[in-house]
Amino acid sequence: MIPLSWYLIFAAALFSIGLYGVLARKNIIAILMSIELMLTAININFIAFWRYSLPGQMAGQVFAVIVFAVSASEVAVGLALVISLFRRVKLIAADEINLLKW
Amino acid sequence: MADLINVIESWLYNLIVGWGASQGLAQFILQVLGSVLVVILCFVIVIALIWVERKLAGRIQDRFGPNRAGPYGIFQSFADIIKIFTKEYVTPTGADKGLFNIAPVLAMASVLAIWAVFPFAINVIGADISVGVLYIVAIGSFGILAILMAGWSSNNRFALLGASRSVAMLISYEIPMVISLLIPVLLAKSMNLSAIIDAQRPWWFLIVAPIAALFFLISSMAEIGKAPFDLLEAESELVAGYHTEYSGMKFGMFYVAEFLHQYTVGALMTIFFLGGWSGPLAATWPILGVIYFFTKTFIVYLMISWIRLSLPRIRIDEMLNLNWKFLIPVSFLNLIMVAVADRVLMELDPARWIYVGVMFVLSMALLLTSLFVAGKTKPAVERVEFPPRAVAVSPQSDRSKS
Amino acid sequence: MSLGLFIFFLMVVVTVVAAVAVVTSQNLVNAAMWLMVALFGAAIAFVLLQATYIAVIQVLVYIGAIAVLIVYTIMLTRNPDEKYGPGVNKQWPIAAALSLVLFLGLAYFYYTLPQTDVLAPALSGDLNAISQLGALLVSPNAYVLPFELASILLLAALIGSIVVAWRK
Amino acid sequence: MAMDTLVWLLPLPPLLAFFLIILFTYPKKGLSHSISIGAALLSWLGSMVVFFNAVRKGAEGLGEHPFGSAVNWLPVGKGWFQIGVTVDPLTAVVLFFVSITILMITLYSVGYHNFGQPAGDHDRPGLPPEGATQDGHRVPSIEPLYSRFFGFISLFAFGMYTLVVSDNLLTLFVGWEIMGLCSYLLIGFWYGKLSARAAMIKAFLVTRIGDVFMLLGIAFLYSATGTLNFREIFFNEEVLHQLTTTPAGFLGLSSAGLIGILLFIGTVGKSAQFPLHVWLPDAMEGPTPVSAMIHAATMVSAGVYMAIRIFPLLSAGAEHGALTSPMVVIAIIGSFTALFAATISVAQRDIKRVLAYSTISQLGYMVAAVGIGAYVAAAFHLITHAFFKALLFLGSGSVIHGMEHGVYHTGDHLDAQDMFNMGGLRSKMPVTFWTFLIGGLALSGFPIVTAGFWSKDEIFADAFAHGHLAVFITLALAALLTAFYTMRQISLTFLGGSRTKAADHAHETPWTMTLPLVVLSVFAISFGWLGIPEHFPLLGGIIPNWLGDFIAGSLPHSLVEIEFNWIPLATSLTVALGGLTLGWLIYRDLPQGAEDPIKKWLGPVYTLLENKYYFDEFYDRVFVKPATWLAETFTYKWLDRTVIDGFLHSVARAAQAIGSFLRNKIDLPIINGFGDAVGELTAKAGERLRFIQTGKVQQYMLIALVVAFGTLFYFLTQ
Repeated sequence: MIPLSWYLIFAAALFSIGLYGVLARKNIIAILMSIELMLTAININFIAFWRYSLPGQMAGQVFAVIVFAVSASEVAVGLALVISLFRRVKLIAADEINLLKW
Repeated sequence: MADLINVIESWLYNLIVGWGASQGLAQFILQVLGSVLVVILCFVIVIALIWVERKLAGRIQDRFGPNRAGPYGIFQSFADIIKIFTKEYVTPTGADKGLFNIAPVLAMASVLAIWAVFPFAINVIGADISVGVLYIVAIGSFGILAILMAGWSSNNRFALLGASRSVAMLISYEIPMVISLLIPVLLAKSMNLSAIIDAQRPWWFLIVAPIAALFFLISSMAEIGKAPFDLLEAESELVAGYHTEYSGMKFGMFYVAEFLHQYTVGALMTIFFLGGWSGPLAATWPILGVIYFFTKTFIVYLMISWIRLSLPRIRIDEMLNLNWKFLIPVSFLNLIMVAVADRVLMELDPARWIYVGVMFVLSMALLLTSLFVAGKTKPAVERVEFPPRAVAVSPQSDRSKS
Repeated sequence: MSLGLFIFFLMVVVTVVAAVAVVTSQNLVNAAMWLMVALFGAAIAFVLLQATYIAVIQVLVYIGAIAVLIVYTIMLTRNPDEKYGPGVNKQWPIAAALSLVLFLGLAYFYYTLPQTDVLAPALSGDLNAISQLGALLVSPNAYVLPFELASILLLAALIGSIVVAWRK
Repeated sequence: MAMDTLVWLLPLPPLLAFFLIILFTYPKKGLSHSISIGAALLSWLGSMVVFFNAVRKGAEGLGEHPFGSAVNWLPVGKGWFQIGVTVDPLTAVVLFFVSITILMITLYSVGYHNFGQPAGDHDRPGLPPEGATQDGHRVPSIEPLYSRFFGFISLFAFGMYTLVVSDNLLTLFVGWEIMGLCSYLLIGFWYGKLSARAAMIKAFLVTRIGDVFMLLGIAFLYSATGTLNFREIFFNEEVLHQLTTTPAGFLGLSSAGLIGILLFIGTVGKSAQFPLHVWLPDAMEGPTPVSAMIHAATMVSAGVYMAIRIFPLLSAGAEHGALTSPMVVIAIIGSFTALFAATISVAQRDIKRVLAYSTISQLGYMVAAVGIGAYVAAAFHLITHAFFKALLFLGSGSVIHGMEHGVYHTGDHLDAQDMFNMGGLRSKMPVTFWTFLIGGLALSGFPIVTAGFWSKDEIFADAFAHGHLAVFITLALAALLTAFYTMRQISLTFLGGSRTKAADHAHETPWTMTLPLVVLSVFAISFGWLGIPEHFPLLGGIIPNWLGDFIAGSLPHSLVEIEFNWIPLATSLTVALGGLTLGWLIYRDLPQGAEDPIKKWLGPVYTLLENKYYFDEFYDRVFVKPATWLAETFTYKWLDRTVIDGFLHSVARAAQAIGSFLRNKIDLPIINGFGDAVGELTAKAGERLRFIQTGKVQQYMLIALVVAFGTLFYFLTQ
């Protein structure tokens, strides 16, 4: 059947792609989406380790649930920030916002 | 003869294995077969429903309704189908093709997928998963997605407006719906649908938790976007809502999805509050269970259509106020109350009927109190009353004026 | 090649492709849609891992709430005269290289690590995941504290987002 | 068992009452006194339950296994220091009278502070109420600090209960100090009066002297034995033996002796024995219930109680008849105090001061009894005295109250406490009169009937039987004087015709004040009957000498039974009756504005007595003045101002010089220059490095990650 490492590698791939998005995308919303990808990769790791190491104990799933909460709140606040930012400066490109720059 | 469906299933299974297929493959085939059967069943139901709906609407609105095609116009739906199939597909310029084409499918699927977990009778269940309730809610959220896709992808601001409106409405009405769904889960101590149905014998949750049932009905009517909540297709304001640009079978899919969704809501009502397939002799004769299930569903369906055919559309702000200022708080209160009462009563462990009675009385008390309070509080937006305008002015009055 | 393996590979391919599309597609709404596909793939992965509850929650939270919110925000923050220019900034090659390095390193690491080359142990039949999870989440000698913290975090996020997005 | 926990609970209600009153119900006067009385009532009920259970258990059983339990309190070295409660027979009887006295006095205070009267016209907190005008004529006004008083009383009750039930010297000392504090607060309850302020400070300091020595004694005892628990020390032969054998290296005393004397000095302070007696008369500045409670019934008897408690220690190593050195000291001081205070109180005019000095002398009796080893007699007299002295004080308070009524009515300003302003109050305030008479007779040991007779008689008998003639004679003289001044007081106050108009208009006080009088008077008579010795002619054995056996049960070894003897009985009869008749003859009917008749007979001695042997002046010269001189002139003027300040000023000037040098020569040129250089350098560096701050989060993150991966790679490839 499927060994643990496959899931881990799959998660790593998702994580790296998300990382690339976070580092390279201009649009703040895109960055947020990439962050979602990374969080999901982390969840996959949690669940995979739960399933393969200690299926008797729910620790992995518990952590996954907490991660859900975190990502949900992160998205909520992030999007709210994006909206208010858009109201002020009418652009949501991460590197073009230079109100506080020299 | 008692357990018709399972008998057939086991027969088919043995047949396929006999043809030399591996057991897993046989299972797979049977599952595919079962799902296909369910889908077909749904379509058939919808075809019937459309006719019923139109007849009903006609009667309620003091018309005849379809009466040309066939006796009592029962072939009307087939005519419609033929028409829809033969229409031209129009894809607006500047539309996002992929999404535009995926959206109706998704809308359709999001409704059909719910049927996968329905227990039609005892041990006649598509997928008896342990998190059925959550599954239903999750799949339901695909519908929202489909609407959003449709509205955005068809490059049309009416569609977009309708979509954003409907998403706002659906997201906000999902909260009371889910909270009300939590109550059967809480009472049955399980998210498994068949467990929930077992927990409703002999007392339906409609009696144990009437508020939950009522709110679930209201919020799911909002979910299916029927009147009085049909703002996402308010013809007078935005042409036809999110599916303005759709034509042909794509539109048909949305249409069918809507009908089916209404029927699905009926089924959900049945499962969660009306005891599902349970009824006299249903345990021993599953076929009876199936009949009970569909009958109850159909009754609820009729009720919903009755409501939506009698009530006018309400303004969006009023609708959101109703949700955020009444349904959500009260449903939370109800959840807390039911949880506490259930725990306490479990401690006391009285006779079942006492339990049910106490629950019912408590819910009624809560409902009346909240209605009273809501009646006391004055609305946030002051509504302006226009004086009645004289449509026609009689000449006498004119003369007297001049 | 068994069914599970097939589904796994299908899921992996779909998910990775979708993820790549998320970070590369110029059109934000498409990106969001792809994001949903990717997240759905992750849900499938959870199902394969027999974490049904987590899978359903994944669908519910990400696709039902987060993705819809994102699309909604995209619609709200779309200014008409915006051209879909290059969606990436100047440092994207370095970023790509970095991510690739990370992925290769991790993959090599996992691949060579012997502990990760294990198969899933059989689940005990009486494992009632949801009730066990619920009990753990609220039992004082387990995870009640992080659970409550998460709830407080959610509340704070709710209020905070309302305050931030409030139209003065 | 239930008793043990109940004993723990005894002190709690008053404490709760204290906090409730001070924190919450302060503005509500009625509620406050209800809480206080309720607490007193609760404790009283508890004490009664304990007492009667103790009685049921019987002396021996209780002596062997007293009620109570102990808990670990603080860790000392290896073991724990335990604090706990215990109720042996002595405690039981003391509880009996303490609880009832406290209850009575709390109840009495309600009336004394004019509850229910209107607020004064211009009363100020901290001053006695001066009366209000109600529809025309003046009536007494309610105490401004009413609630405060009840709060303090409750706190005091807590201290007393703690002291009584505690099973070790430390908690006893704690209760002791709490009571000291309350006494301080309550003496100065009317802190507006200069005299009250002086009195409170005086009382506090004087008792403090005793307490310091007592603390020394406790410390010594602890270091010697490693425990402070009564039973562990006193019921433990080898500990006592070891204490008596090891010399203390001080005046050739044994440790037991030294400890005993040190602890006894605490008693001297608390029970106002001879050198430290000066505070008690001044303590009469406080409200009368306070005088009754603290300075007659409970607190001062705490000292004696402690002395009785540590009796095994005091008497340790005493052969038959012979007294140990501490006992000698105690006997001398006690008997001397008895006589000395009695003489003073003969010449007092203030009704309360008379009682104050008589208290001192009665306490002297008890102390002397302890000193001559009359354990039971001391306890017996302690109890009876508590009853009749509380009764007398409350009676005097009632009298003063009535007089104040009169003063308000007539409006002329005269001292409502001066006995020479009274007279003929018998008809005005009958209840007060009769109860006061009973108390007075009991105090002067009126034969057969009163309790005082029996207790005193027992002391005499003991003193005589053990052949301490000196003590015997002194006490007899004191008894004579006691009877005399008691009768003098009664006659001056109640008999004859009224000497002032105020006395005419005095009238009876409310029931809250008279009820305690009645109750106490009942005890003042009847309690003595519990202690009639067996061999007493006629009466002996009618009522078995229950009290004696019971109290004796709290000693490890039984006391020697003394056989009856006519001489002490005769003496006590003569002195009592003689004194009474003498007083009655002299003061029977004193005309208005008359001088004290004995003044011209005694002449200068009278002045000496009236001024209390000039003790206050003496202390003032010897201690206070030198102390002030030391502080004012020597320390402040010479040492502080001249020597130390001078030195400091010179140091300061030197420091100033050095400082200015440093600033001008080193700080400004070198250090500041360096600092500025650093600043400018930083600014320039900032100018150069500014461009790194692109403000692009993603860039920062990228760089951070690159570095992180680099390090990771480095360490992985190591």
